[in-house]
Amino acid sequence: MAIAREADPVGSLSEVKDAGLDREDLLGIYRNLLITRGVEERGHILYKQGKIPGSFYTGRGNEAAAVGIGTAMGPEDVGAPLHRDMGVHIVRGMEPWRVFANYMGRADGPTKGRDGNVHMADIRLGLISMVSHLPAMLPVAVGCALAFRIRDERRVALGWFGEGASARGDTHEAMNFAGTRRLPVVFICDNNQWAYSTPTHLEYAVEHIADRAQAYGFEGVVVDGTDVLAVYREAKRAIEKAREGGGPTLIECLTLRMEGHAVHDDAFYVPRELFEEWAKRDPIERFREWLRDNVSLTDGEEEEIAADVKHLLAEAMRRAEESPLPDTSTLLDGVYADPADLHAPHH
Amino acid sequence: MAIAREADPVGSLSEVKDAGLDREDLLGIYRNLLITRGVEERGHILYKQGKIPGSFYTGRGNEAAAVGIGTAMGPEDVGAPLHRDMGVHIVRGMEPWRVFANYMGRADGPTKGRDGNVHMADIRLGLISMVSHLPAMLPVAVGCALAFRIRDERRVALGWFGEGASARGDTHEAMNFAGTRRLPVVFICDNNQWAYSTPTHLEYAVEHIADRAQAYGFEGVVVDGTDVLAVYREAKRAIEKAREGGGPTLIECLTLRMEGHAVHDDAFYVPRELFEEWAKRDPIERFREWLRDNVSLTDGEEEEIAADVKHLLAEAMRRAEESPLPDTSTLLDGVYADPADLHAPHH
Amino acid sequence: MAELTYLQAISDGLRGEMRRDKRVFVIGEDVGVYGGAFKVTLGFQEEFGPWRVIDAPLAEAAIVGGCTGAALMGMRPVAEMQFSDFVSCAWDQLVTVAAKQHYRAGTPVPIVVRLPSGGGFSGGPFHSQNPESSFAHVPGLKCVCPATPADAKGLIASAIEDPNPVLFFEHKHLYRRIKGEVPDERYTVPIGKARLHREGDDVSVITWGAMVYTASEAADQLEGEGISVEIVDLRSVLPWDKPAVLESVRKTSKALVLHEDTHTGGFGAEIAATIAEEAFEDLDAPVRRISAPDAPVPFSPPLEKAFIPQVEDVARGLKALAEY
Amino acid sequence: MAELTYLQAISDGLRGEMRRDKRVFVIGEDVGVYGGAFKVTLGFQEEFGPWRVIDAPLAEAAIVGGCTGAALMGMRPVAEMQFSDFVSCAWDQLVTVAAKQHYRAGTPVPIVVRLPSGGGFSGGPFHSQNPESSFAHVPGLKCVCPATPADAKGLIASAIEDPNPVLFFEHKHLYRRIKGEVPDERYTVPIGKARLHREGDDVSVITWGAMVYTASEAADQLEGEGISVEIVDLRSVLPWDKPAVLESVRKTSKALVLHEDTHTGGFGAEIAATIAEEAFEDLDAPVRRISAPDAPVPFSPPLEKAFIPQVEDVARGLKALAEY
Ligand SMILES: Cc1ncc(C[n+]2csc(CCOP(=O)(O)OP(=O)(O)O)c2C)c(N)n1
Ligand SMILES: Cc1ncc(C[n+]2csc(CCOP(=O)(O)OP(=O)(O)O)c2C)c(N)n1
Ligand SMILES: [Mg+2]
Ligand SMILES: [Mg+2]
Repeated sequence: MAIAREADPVGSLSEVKDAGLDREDLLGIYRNLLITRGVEERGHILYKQGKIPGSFYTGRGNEAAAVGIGTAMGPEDVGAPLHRDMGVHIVRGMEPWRVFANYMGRADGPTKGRDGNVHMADIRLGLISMVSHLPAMLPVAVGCALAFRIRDERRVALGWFGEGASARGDTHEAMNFAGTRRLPVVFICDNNQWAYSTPTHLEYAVEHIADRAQAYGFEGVVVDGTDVLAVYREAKRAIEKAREGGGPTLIECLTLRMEGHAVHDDAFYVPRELFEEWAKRDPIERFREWLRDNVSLTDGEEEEIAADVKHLLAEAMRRAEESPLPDTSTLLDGVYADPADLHAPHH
Repeated sequence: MAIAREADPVGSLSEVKDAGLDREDLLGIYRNLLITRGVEERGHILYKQGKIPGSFYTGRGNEAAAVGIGTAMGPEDVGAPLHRDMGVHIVRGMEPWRVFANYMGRADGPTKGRDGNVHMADIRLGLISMVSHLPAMLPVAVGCALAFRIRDERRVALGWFGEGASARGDTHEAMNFAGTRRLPVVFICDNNQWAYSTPTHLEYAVEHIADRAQAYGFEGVVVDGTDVLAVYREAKRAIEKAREGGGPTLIECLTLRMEGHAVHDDAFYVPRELFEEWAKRDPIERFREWLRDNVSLTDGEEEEIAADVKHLLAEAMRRAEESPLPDTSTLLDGVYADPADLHAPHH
Repeated sequence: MAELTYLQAISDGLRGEMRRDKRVFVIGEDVGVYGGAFKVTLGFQEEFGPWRVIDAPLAEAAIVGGCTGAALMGMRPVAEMQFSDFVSCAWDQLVTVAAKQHYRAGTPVPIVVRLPSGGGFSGGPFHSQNPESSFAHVPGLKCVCPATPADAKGLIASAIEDPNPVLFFEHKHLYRRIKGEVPDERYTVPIGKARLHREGDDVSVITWGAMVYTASEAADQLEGEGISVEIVDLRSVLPWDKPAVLESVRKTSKALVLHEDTHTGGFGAEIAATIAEEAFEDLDAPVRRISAPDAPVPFSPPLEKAFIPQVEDVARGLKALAEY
Repeated sequence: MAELTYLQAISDGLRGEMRRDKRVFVIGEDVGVYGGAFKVTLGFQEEFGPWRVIDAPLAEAAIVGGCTGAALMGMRPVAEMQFSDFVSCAWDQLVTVAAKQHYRAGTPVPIVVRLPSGGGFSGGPFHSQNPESSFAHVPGLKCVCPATPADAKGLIASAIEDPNPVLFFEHKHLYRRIKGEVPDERYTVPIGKARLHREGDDVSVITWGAMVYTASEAADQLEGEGISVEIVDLRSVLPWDKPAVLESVRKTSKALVLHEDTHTGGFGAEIAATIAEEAFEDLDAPVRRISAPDAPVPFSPPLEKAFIPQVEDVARGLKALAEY
């Protein structure tokens, strides 16, 4: 028995306008989708070139979910996105060259080479760096919301988790605490149907993860994660509800992880037909068509955006490769914070 | 919105017979209720006499829930009861003198003085000793069920938790894992409305804890924990369902913790009227009346059982006090198990 | 100056910080209406309201993770574990998130976790532990273990001020047993600086927490026998005051490291290994360790007494060292 | 005898135990269809079916707690953590339940938790740790850290046979890099007995896991300079083979304790403190420790290299000791 509300797709332009987006915003979203995918595609190339040490993860298939939610966040809101959520960093203003620098372990990446992959964020952009341990950032996101509630600020915190990580205790403790205190937090489940090689029925036995929201006293919503506008609309609703004191919402974005868990994984355990089926619903292609049908995106505009993104990313790769590897003299810097660090630029 | 089924009270004798209890069984239940309360009342006296070191907890108000469930367990079933569940130990055959010996830290208690209170159990009776950390025994109970499932045995595991402990991650991980694998386990929530001084609305934001069962793909039931026969019937149903491969059930037994969290706590934070109201529903008195009304319990029988229990407990206290304190030469025995310990008498 | 119990000193110190700095709030199980299992926050909720004295659900990971998030948003959270033993349920949040966040992301996590710890009153295996050794191995954390009321008050202020996650171990056995003069005004005691509890010439004892008093009694006994014992109260184990320890040992040339936690891999090993390495040429005897044996903390009084280091054990150890 | 990689040896050993004893089952994230993140259980599910090779939910407490329950019911569970780092999420189940159950209740908990650990390939702060020191402080647990394929196979059998909770640390950097002769038949290697990896006269190195090879290379270098190094591979840190260590140190009179984990409160401290105490009169130099500095494990290659002890670091340390 499903309990969560299943969100409708976004249809007309007028609906979008109601949600607060004008044509320029829509093109901005499109651009961010392209940057998001572009960053990860180029990361993949860098990886194959041996320029990225360690492992490498992408969020292919999840770009619309990430960008849609990032776009719905207010400037003062904060969030802790995960390894499939590059789009959130991009929307919030993380410059792609810094992402590449982080991938490559360079001194100018946000972690200065201390951590890799998307285990990074810039707090000045309102984002908190994820740890690997899933979903340890959910209680942290709830704690941000608690701070807002204590100070009576009209800010909202967002916490992400995968459907696999939904099985862990931190998910429960975070949602339960947020529910009892009706804290201004929105939980986003990136449900991409696989947790590494593990299918959903071995991670949970309910129809939708979002059905669990009722167990915590708030609303759950299931949304098609390839529909950037539907994701945006639902996130906006949930965020504004939280801002107004309406408490948490759990939004489940349904997608398919379009690649292996990480580059080394060929995802042999995912039926090929599933990939083919979801490839037809590619979130970027889908939105491009929507833009053509609904706001008359022109060939010229399309090309211009594509060229612009291409240039941005080429520049970014160049700049990142110019960044040096960290000097070993920095090895022990910042294991402990100094009092002065408390006054570092912050969100 | 409540989702769990709310169980009806047990009415007539015929209903009870359907559930598999004859008159003798019913008197046995009554006797076990008296022993359960008697053990804890006498424990309280021993504590006041300074004979019990440390702290001291009782399950006053929860006797029917504990005895009802213990009675529904099959001989080969196992469980991990908690600090309010003395009745389960009693039903399964733990001799009261051993409980007193454990309270007093004597050498002949089940833990040989290593642990106190009800942090004890006898594995030969199918019970697993609880740890303090709540509800760390739930994953363990699920693991017992997993063993039964792997070996295709028709046995069921039971795991207890309080409504306060429902907020912890272990509750979630245990139920979720059990749900995905439809393991033969029954979860029992002793909902006594307070977690130390914390009221339910600060522990969870759903109407009933049992409502959460649906989030794990199984059934939840709320039952009046002062109605020993209703508890028994629901537990029996759930246990037999699990035995037949029907997967887990979550049973929530509603009671009121009729004393402080532990002896040092006067429970000033619980409204007096609540105590008065629930005192009227005292589980033992309630069952005594039921027995008089439905199976013609006579004054003579009542007196005989009471006298018998009184004698049993007096003997038990005497025997426990005869047990020596542990010899310090045993301090380090059994930190590690020897291979031979694997062959110790087991359930 | 007033004479306060160790517990009152913590309570006063914490209340003072909350009055002084609106960013400070406390959160934990039963800290509000009930005032905490040990009543350290008694009356706090009346004074500061339910959003600065927060009765949390029974969920240690949510409590500690919640503090981390609030700290990242500029608050100064102080969490209470009901007993230090239960911090095991928040191990991951402390070790994985709080401890490593500043190194990785440059974002300080100024949280304090208060941990009523230690045995001596038949608390049994789950209400008597001293988990500081486990955390003292985790870079990024600080671990504070005051022994006196004055240090307790000054260190709670320092812990709250500190830009890092600080675990504040308060020994339950000292709560109401130990009294001492405590300045009325606000002050801080630096984290990482030891206190010379007693001056002496023949043997140094390095210890912290309740064992400071055990060592003191043993030293009193030995004084009669003409053995002069110096006691260094570390006050914090991460960081620990290596210079002060080495200075004392170089003076006495003999060292006993004493702690209530179990032996193998206890933090005493770190101190003993360091002394043995860095004061090698100054030692006239091997560095001895006295600690609890490798077992859970037993409940029954005779077992617990045999488990926790006693005055006689320490006196015997000191004597053997003095005679070495 | 066949030449196997370290990984194959673990895999073969585990498969052999499963064939031999129906009570043995494996559980973990992606251990079934995928064969485990490192493919240790590749092909196991085909052979033993989905109820003896269990793909668990992403829930370490449920995995470890589940193993405890199954063990209490007579099974012999072997859990896999996907990376040893994630065992932090099962800390409470191991330390609170599994470790203390036999002492308190007399019920053995024969579980094995496999922990792919260690760094050296830019795994970053959460895929490179060596958590054995944290667990080696917990009475009731055993911690095994094989360095060779033959030991890996023999110790996995011993771990499964053992009536106690055993943490089996497998160093990822050895998985495919290290090969060695492994007997075809079943055998066990006793837990708690060290292995003399190399005989020598001038300095003893006490180490385990991947550092055995680092020490070996350093010893090779020093051989040319006329310094003879003895290497003791502990093979398990809880219990650890104190007699073997003391014997070696009494022979060489100089000791270097080496581990990949961070310094302060690392298990090297226990070993160094013990040597310094019990072999005091035999030492001709202070016991040195070489270990990672107190920081999270950094991701970027130059930082990681500076972090993990390298052959040159060890060679330098040995030389200084030899010349002391
Ligand atoms: C606590 C913990 N255990 C194990 C892992 C290893 N791990 C990394 S990603 C992953 C699968 C995560 O699945 P899901 O939550 O669905 O997120 P997805 O990767 O599919 O986006 C696992 C098991 C981890 N990161 N954290
Ligand atoms: C993990 C953990 N944290 C804190 C405690 C301390 N503690 C003991 S009982 C209790 C309240 C438990 O409430 P509930 O689960 O409702 O059980 P009840 O005692 O009411 O039966 C608390 C907080 C504990 N035992 N375990
Ligand atoms: Mg997934
Ligand atoms: Mg309760």
